[in-house]
Amino acid sequence: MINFLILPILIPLVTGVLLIFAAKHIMLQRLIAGLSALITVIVSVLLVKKVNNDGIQTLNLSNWDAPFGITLVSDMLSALLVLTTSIIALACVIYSFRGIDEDREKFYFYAAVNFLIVGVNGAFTTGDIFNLFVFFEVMLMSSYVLIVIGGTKIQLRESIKYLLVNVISSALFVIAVAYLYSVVGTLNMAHISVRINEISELGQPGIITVIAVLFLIVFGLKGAIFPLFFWLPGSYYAPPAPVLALFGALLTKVGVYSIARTYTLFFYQDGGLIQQLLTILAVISIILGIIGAIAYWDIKKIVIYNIIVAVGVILFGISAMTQDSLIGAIFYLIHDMNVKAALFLLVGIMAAITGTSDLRKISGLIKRYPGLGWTFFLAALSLAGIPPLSGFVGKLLIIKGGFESEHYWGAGIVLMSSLLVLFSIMKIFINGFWGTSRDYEGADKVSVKRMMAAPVILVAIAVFYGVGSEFVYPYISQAAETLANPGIYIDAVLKEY
Amino acid sequence: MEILISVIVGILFMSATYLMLSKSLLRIIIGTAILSHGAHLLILTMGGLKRGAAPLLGESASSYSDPLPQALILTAIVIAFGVTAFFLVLAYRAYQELGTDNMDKLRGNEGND
Amino acid sequence: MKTNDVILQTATKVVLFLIVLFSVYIFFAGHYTPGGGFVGGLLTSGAIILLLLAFDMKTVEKILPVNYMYMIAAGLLFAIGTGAGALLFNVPFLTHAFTDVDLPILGHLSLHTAALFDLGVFLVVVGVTMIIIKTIGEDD
Amino acid sequence: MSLLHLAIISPFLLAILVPIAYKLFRQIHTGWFVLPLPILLFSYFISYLSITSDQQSVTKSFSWIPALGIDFAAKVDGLGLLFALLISGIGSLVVLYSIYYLDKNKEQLNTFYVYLLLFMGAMLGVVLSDNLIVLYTFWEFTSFSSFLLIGYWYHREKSRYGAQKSMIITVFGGLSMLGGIILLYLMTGTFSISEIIAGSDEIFSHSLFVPALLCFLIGAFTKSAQFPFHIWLPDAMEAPTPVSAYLHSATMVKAGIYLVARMSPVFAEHSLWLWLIAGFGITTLFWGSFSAVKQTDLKAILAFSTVSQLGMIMSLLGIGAAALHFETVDDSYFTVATTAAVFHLINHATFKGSLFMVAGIVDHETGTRDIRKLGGLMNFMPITFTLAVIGTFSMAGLPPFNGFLSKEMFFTGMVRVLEMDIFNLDTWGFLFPVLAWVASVFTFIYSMILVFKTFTGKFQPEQLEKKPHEAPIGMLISPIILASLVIIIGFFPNIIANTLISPAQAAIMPVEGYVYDTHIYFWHGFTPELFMTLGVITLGILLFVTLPKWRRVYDFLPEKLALNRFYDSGLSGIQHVAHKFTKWYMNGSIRNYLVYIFTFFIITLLSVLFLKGAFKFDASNVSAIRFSEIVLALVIAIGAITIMFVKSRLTSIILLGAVGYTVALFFVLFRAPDLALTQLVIETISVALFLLCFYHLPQIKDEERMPFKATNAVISIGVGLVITLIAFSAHSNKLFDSISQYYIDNTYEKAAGKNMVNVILVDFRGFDTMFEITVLAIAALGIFGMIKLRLGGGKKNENK
Repeated sequence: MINFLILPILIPLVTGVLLIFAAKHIMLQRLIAGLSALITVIVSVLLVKKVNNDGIQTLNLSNWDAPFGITLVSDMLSALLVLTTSIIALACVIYSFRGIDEDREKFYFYAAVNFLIVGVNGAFTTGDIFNLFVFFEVMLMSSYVLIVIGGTKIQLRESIKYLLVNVISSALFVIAVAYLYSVVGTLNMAHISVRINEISELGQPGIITVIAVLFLIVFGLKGAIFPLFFWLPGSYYAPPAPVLALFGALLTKVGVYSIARTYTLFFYQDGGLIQQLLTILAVISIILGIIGAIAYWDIKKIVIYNIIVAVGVILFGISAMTQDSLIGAIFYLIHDMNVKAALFLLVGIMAAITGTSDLRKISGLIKRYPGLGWTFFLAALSLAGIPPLSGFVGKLLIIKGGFESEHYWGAGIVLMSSLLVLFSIMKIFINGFWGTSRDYEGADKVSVKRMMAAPVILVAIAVFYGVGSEFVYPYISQAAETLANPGIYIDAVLKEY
Repeated sequence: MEILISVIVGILFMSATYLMLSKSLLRIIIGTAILSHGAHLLILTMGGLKRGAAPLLGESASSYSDPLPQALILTAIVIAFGVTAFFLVLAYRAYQELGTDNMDKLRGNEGND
Repeated sequence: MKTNDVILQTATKVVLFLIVLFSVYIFFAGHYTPGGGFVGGLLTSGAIILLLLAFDMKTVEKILPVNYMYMIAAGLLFAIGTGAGALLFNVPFLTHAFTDVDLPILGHLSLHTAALFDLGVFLVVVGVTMIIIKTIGEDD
Repeated sequence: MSLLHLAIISPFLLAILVPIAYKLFRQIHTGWFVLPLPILLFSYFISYLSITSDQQSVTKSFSWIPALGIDFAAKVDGLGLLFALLISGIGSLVVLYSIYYLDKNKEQLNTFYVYLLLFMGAMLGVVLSDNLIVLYTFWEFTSFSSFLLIGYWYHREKSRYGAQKSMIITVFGGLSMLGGIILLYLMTGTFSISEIIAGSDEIFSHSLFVPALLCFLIGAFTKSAQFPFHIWLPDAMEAPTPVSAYLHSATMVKAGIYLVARMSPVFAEHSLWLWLIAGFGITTLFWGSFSAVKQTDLKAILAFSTVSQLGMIMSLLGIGAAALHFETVDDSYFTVATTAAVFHLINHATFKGSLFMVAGIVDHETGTRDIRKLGGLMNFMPITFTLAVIGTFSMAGLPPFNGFLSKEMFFTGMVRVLEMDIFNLDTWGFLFPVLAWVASVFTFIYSMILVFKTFTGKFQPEQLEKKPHEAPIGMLISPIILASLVIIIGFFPNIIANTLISPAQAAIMPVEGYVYDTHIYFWHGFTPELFMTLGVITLGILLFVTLPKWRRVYDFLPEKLALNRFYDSGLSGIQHVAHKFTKWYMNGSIRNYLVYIFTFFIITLLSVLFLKGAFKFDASNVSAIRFSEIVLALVIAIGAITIMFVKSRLTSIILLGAVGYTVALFFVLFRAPDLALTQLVIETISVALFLLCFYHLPQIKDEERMPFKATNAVISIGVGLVITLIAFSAHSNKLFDSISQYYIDNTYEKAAGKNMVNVILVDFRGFDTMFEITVLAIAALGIFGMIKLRLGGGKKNENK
């Protein structure tokens, strides 16, 4: 079936529409949302297998040959990210059955989640730069809905900021596409690469570099790199836990993915300037992220700032541009999506039990909730990249790549960032789970066991992902190979070109 | 012509930026609207202006103006409309709930200490 | 926004009729001349808004008992369905088909699945515009 | 997967079963389920002695992540086996001891034994891995299992503090070691220790060699609590005493020693290696023993004693490494230091293990560990007293105990430093024997304090929580076994000389074809070492007796060790500064954020534009301007500029509409009828929406101060300028024809339409359109939800 790769976009899309019809029936909504998320996961697994067996999958929509129509491209990177997204979506949907209030469920919560997944999967899959913009908008509009739904004061206030920043970044995206179109006259990403390659024999023209930087700003705003990340901590603080998990795990990563894609496909012949810029920004992001992470006594904030650290680490891997560092970056990207989702859900449970996210008001949780405590402990170690859990191999390869490309300082900072990440996250464990146990009002109403299902699945994946790196490695290295050799991607898209 | 429009686009962006930096929510939203106007004009300019007839077949023209940017703009306009509408309602609700439209008073410091 | 201006109401009905007619024309002409689902949809909703201005919300709801949220969903389903039809024939998603037919009375007609797709667009645009106007209107 | 692998992971497997056993058999102390494992492991490892005694090794490999060169290669050689025996042997004794020490009704035994088993498995993994990544994995495991053990009584503030501290410092070292591992990999292309050692000659002059060396040393020093990283160890005493006995006599802290020994063949050729190790070791030795004297808590004395003893072993390894540096392994001149290191490692495990257990017994039976409250316990606990005497005398280096023998050899090693001529050691080398001697005096003193302040002197029952009595026999078995070892080794050191020590030495300093033969003599004649020992004893006794008189020396030092204070204030300071800093720039003001973002936008784009010479202005390719267009341009420009200064909301909205309609007119002029139509309708609806939503909003107030306005103006002009300049350049750089010709050619033929724009929208790029209406639909959902759902409880603000 040639349309197979569109299914991870199409299934959530149809589900989202159906959920509009089912808005008033919560149980029906849960059933549809859960089932469809499960099916999407299965389909994504099959897609990864298909890409593994048959090579890069492409689909020329409306049957117009590339580069004239819109082409969807599932290479291994995209397929893996789609799979990860689908898994996280499933986890968040399951969590939401207990973790979100019924009022929100009635007001199209699940529909918005599904549309968000449409946008994210679409952004990972599309091979057309303007279509990427459209999927960004799908994703963003859904995120606007998710961040504001419920209409509490903090949500409304932070939504304004979130919206404003993203409206600006969207406008910049449009003009970046406009500039690019002016110079190369095409929108298909493989075709853009071919054309830039044609004119870059004597070095990449300056205007391409300028456009590259503009794209970096656009995607950097989404991916929350320094100095474009200011909006993130506040905005992510506002929505409820499952939404936060989706945002923290997926949204910034779409920005990171886009940087990885465009910088390896179009802008790789620049002779170092952009790479250097990227490296510097990545390292500063790590540092500022860490400073933020250790600064706060709020469990949500701590994890939120860790998003910025992770983005920096991944980008550092991408900017080092060695084979190892690219493999490491992809390893780490997928790891981080998974483990961030788990952490946000766990932090959500903590907040649900205690009614606060202020760490100074929480203590001794492990006595009553040992399962929660140990799941958190494992997730925390994963986040810090402690072997054999999931973060390790990625970090190892990124650092190795960093040393190889002689970015000693940067690689050293990535290395030592683990320590402070660990410190920041273990602060939650030491103070929140250890210590004298307290009684919390309303803690009995929280069905912790049922809420635990989703994070436990994610943490189990993290463990497998780390211990079973050998199984994962061939896929990841295949994904990195496409990044390292744009020719593979181009040949797959423009077969007869 | 392209040069003139480029300058106009620059002015639109300037105005939009200025408005978005102000404190009043209304001005900010107006700024975003102007921003999208600027972006749309820019796409058209980048496609090249006036190189032939309108992209409608049957007018027996020898050349047509570039239809692709026009299609992109149409998509962008509609999306911008959706976003602007959303933003407006958000502002309206925020004003209802928070009692101010001054961004300076909408800083917030949850979990910030 | 209640008003009893008979002249306005009568005029509205006439204008409404014209606008709807025009928007339907625009919608169908889209493939050949300027227009299409967007503009058609926007014009139609413009007409309904005009109706709203002339009469009150309740009257309009009586004339057009539509759940606009469902309308949006239906529009989306239309658009997706047009595309997904291709899945049955194992051709790329959204592949359109068209054929020319000569019908006894209507004469030469071009049947185009793109028109169905555009109908989806039309429905969504009307639905969305109406939802926005209505929810804000009701909140006042 | 071999039996050896199974042995290494067996503690982990058992750890899974422990909670089950705990649940099922609450009446039986969980320790009994655990005890058989270390005993079994010990006997299993004993069987390897026959191989290692011949100074051979066995390697069993098991693929883990072969793609990255990470194999779980388990290697048993003299060094690894020595440690494995210590881990399983002392492990058995500790488990036995803990069964009597920890009350099954009061303690969370399931977690305790899970942690302990995790730790045991991790340690076995560290010492038996031949792959550096696997070693690192287990290394971090030891850090975290000891973190959990130290924090076992997690409701205590001090336990949490100690756990966090040990975690931070040891993980820091672990990460540093990881850096070293990666550097080594870059030089050699392998993670296998054996292969790295085999190829170590070639990397000696590599520029990454020294950084790798330093990274490894930081790893080893933090783990082995070397100065100045030793500060975590005393706080780690918050763990239950069996844990301390285990972690700080034979295992955790010795991992650093192990690492240094293991990596010696790689790095020892470089003089920096031996100099740093010996230097830090001797400093630690001195500082630890000096600090131990002023402690009043039994376990604190033991903690500092451990620090000091580790320093001693470390410094010996450093000096022993000189044999590799000078390639004089075969003449035993410097290798005696290595022999002493290995020997003392074993001895330390025996006497320190028993002393920790003794301290535990005292604590358990009297309720305190404060030597100011203790005294005269000899009569109540004679067996414990005897054990304490054996342990402390051995530690003080008194004959006939094993500590005496290794201390003598230690002095020998130190004296021989004088012969080295690297790093000015010919001049400053005398410091080594001097410091060693002084430190030994302090060691003697605190050893005496330990035993005599506790067991002799005045008995103060009113200070004690419990009425003291001899410990139950179960609790005494383990220390008795250890103390017996102290004596046996003291009398018959050569039992272990060629079974344990030589094989370990062969692993630390492998030389092709050379077989080590160690023989330990009780009597060396009247050597300088002997006189040093006599001096230690004489001065030691003198100082011990006069202790109250000179104790004030310590008052001149700050109450809390400066280093500790540095750690505490550093940690809180970092957090404080981080908080201040983050709060400063993350101040919630969206305007500030936008200023940062736009500034970055302007600066980077402008600089890249000019750095790369990308700016281009080419007016040849442009279309002509008509008068009507100039008018429209003026309208739009004036509209856009005026709107910046308008205060009335209505005027603003009208001006916005004017701009929008003018854009629509532009679309007409530029042959874009579809766009014009859409823009017109949308602009109308938008303006209506603006009016509808902002009917209630207040007038725009002009409350912005002048500097603000100036910044805003500069930034806005900058943004506009950048956009325009890039537009010029992009337009002047049209390098390819657009793909649009395809649409013009094929719209009718293949898509059966005439309006190209519409055909693109519904057909060529119909996919875009599909999701664009999806965006609209989502917006509608959101708007609907925003208006209808109000969880914030806010009511409509009617009066404003």
